Amino acid sequence: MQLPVYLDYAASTPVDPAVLALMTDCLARPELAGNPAALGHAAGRVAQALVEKARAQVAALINARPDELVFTSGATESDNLAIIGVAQFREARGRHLVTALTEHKAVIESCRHLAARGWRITWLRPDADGLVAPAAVEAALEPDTVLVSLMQVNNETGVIQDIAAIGAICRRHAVLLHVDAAQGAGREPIDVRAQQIDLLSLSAHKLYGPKGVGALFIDQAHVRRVAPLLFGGGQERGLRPGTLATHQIAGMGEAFSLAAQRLPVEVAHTRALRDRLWTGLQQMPGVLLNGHVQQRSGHILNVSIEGVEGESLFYSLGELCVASGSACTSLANEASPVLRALGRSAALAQASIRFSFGRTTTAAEVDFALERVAQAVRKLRSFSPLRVAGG
Amino acid sequence: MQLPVYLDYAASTPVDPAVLALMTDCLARPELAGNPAALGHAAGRVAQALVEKARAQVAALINARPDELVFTSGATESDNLAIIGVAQFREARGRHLVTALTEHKAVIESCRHLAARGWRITWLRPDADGLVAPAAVEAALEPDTVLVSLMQVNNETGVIQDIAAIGAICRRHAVLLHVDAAQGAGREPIDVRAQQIDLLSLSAHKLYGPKGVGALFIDQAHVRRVAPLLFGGGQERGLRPGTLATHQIAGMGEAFSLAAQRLPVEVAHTRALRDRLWTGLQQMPGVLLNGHVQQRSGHILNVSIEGVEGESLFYSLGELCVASGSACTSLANEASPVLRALGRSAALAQASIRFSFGRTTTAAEVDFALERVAQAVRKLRSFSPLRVAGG
Amino acid sequence: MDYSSEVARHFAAPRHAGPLAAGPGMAVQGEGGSVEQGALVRFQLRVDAGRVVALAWQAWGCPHTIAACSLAAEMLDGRSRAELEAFDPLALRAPLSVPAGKTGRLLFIQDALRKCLAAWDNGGQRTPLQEE
Amino acid sequence: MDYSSEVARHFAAPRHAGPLAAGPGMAVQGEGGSVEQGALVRFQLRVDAGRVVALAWQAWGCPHTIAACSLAAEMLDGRSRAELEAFDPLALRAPLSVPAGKTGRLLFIQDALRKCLAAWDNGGQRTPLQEE
Ligand SMILES: Cc1ncc(COP(=O)(O)O)c(C=O)c1O
Ligand SMILES: Cc1ncc(COP(=O)(O)O)c(C=O)c1O
Repeated sequence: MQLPVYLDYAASTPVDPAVLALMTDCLARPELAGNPAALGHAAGRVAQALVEKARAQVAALINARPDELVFTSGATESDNLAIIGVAQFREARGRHLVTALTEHKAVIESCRHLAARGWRITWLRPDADGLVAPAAVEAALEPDTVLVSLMQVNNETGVIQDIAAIGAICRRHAVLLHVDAAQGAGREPIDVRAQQIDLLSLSAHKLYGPKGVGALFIDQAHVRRVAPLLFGGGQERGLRPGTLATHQIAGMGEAFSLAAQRLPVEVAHTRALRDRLWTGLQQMPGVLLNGHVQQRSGHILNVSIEGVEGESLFYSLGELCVASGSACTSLANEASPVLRALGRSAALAQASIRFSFGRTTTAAEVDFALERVAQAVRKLRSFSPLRVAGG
Repeated sequence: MQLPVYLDYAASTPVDPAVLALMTDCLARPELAGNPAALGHAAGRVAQALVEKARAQVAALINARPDELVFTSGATESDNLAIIGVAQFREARGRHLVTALTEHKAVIESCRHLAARGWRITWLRPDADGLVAPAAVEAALEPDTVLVSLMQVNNETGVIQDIAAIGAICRRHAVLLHVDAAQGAGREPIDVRAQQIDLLSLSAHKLYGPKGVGALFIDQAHVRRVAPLLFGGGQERGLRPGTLATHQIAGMGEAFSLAAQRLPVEVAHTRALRDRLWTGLQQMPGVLLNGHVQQRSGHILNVSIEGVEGESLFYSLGELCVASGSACTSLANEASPVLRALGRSAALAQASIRFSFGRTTTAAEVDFALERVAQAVRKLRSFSPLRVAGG
Repeated sequence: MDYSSEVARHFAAPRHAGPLAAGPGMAVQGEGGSVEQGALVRFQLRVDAGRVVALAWQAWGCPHTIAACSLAAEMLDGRSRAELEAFDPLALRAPLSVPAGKTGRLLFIQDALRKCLAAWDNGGQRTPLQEE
Repeated sequence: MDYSSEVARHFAAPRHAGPLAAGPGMAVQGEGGSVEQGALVRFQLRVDAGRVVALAWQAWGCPHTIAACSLAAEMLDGRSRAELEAFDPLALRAPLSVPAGKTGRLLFIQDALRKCLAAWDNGGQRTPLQEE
């Protein structure tokens, strides 16, 4: 087992060897040096064919048409393009959006940007399990609502929203639905048709593809009704200019194609690991599960630990690459707002650990993590002035 | 000699083998799978160190400080961030910008976007050689001008603007200067201090680095005075959120470091090839140089050919990867606006060829191109109803 | 821009291209289009005893225009006046897969041929055409 | 967040950590900070003949807080009442490289020690402290 043990697949995944081989090939072949927009010559056409193949591969995973996908630099940009682009295009129709407090920062901050420019945002608070009730979405709609943005799988807790129910409500009210599926795509089934999704954000590096490339699905009915955020050479039908990064896009396509093939195996694999870890952690007193016990993705397990302080807990786990809700360890300045929105105290939000699993995670790694966490908690509690029920 | 002969280095360059090796290494090492923002754990810190090394390498080429660089998805995004970001931040101070008709589309379209929102744009027309007179820039400044955006090296003609003179004028009038150096950096010397540049756009794939990554230099005095275009997790000091693409950024850093070392050799190499081709082409009648005869970069040669039609000319050159001013061969819908701005007729703008050279171009390839062009022109003129003086 | 293999074939080896060589019979010529319109074509015919006995074209235009001139010339060589008059350049669309946006250029060929016909009817010129 | 090697050393093997064991002398205790304030520390001293004969601490806090408790305990073991009173927890800053934003947490140690001193002066409790 290689140390540190990487259990941060929700932050980023290693590139799949098949993806790497394809990317290296793209980068190494001089005949692929062409700009995919230079259709006048051979090098440009070869590059463009690779891009179009990838577009079809990505589309297939979510049951979209290839021409409904716009390549971007990642899910952050996709979220921004979906939310700000739709809001700006539909400005005259209405300036109200609905989202949730537990969305990713790319969604939250895009909405805040619009709020500063006069849009009204309804921030839904999920229940203590992290679920947003479809009825709450419906109740939040107003005559001038133009967009609902809710994620498929939450990046901190793994909670899965009932997108199909929310999609049906939005369609009924003629309000567009944007879904951030950066965490969910390829890890949980998603189908833009069946779930009636109008816009959907994707990122390659959460799915064994390269960092720095993503895509936005826009339903064909709306693809010309999104205002671009960047302006230039007209690539991606003017929605996203800039030289297309052939190797990145080809890598994303390959990664998504593999993910589609492996989905059932992947789900079973990560769920087994997650349940193994959760069973083990429950042997300790004062370990609380963050997020709904059933309705969550197999690749994430998020727990809060009573009686220990977050930064020290995280510091004790130096042999594990995990994410923490603690302030000092990431770019954020406060305890996880997602866990706070679920009703956790600041102390418990900080004393949280997000374990996330992937294709190459083994049971031995999970057992090692379990042992290290138990050790750390035992030690920190041995001199903690706080009492833990059952401890 | 491999066919087709690639003479489109201004559109994109093949990735340098050393850059490729580093990128492959980044992608293949699972310990680098970490998200560079996940500073709490080892994988994140290793990734972050690679990013910071690259930042210093890129900064060194333009004589900037590493903390003055923001990584982006390419020069298109850098141009947008510079122009729209500065305009939005300084909105209260003034809504007037100065640029030129011969800028890259990323600059033109960013300015048009602002124009549609009420900003005034002065579009400078260069002289017939493609040069924008510094005095014309000074004359265009108004009390509420907030930004001048002019490129270093033109992507179609290779013409080099007198950035130092323009920089001095802007500094004297306290107007910010943005320079699109996507074509120039690493091909012609550039120094943000000596030339008094406030913002500068860079792209990796024009300099033997990967497509899909670029940077924006923002002088330390202004780095907090640019409004971001994308919103999210606060990366790049909030100016450009989204997971940093470690392998892309590391590749860009390596490419820029190599470019700095090789600059003098590169300049000599491309100039020699360019002059060889130009000397050869001049043996034919009716071949016109586009752009200033002296003040231009070694890597581009742009000519218009009398008496032949652009699309047929370009179609005849199937064994060459070159760029053309012709309508049907690229994403553009009209004859090159850059050549039109230099006063070329539509027909001559279309019957133009941009040859661009790079590190791996050989004299044999240039001779092959020359022969193919001469052949094509001879043939097309043999049944052209138009007469060519001296033909 | 995609070019059909027929376009490629004619472009590679255009038939009857270039100025019309001197020879017997009456020479007529006509032009259509202009540089401003994106294509300029000129047809030159040598006619004798009510038939086209030789013909040639010159063109400044895109590969489709050049291929269309070449194919038209091939089709019209040796034809009677009536056949020339009945010739519809739009018939070149299908064999060459001319895209919709470019069908206007076929009409330039028609214009040039009509002018040839008019010159034919007017007696043309009996001296050889000046070599270009 | 960077941690100095001194912090790492104390965190790995904290001295005098945990509840104070039963023993001779007078036991006193004091607390500083709170969970809401980001750290809670408790010091327990056993004093005899004007000296600290044993001491222990408990803490809920960041690695700097824990290392500071450990280092403070090490420094105060066996000291006189006057030395305890003169002890300045800000002196822990330099050896542990405590970042500026966290110096407030050292004051929690001061608060806890002051409460110990007050209890010492008030006669403390003669029975052993209840084991936690
Ligand atoms: C749910 C969610 N949305 C958006 C993002 C942003 O993705 P990217 O890093 O590709 O910009 C992430 C990951 O960071 C995520 O987990
Ligand atoms: C001068 C100039 N600016 C900007 C760009 C856009 O660069 P990128 O493809 O990295 O977005 C290019 C190249 O296409 C360019 O030549």
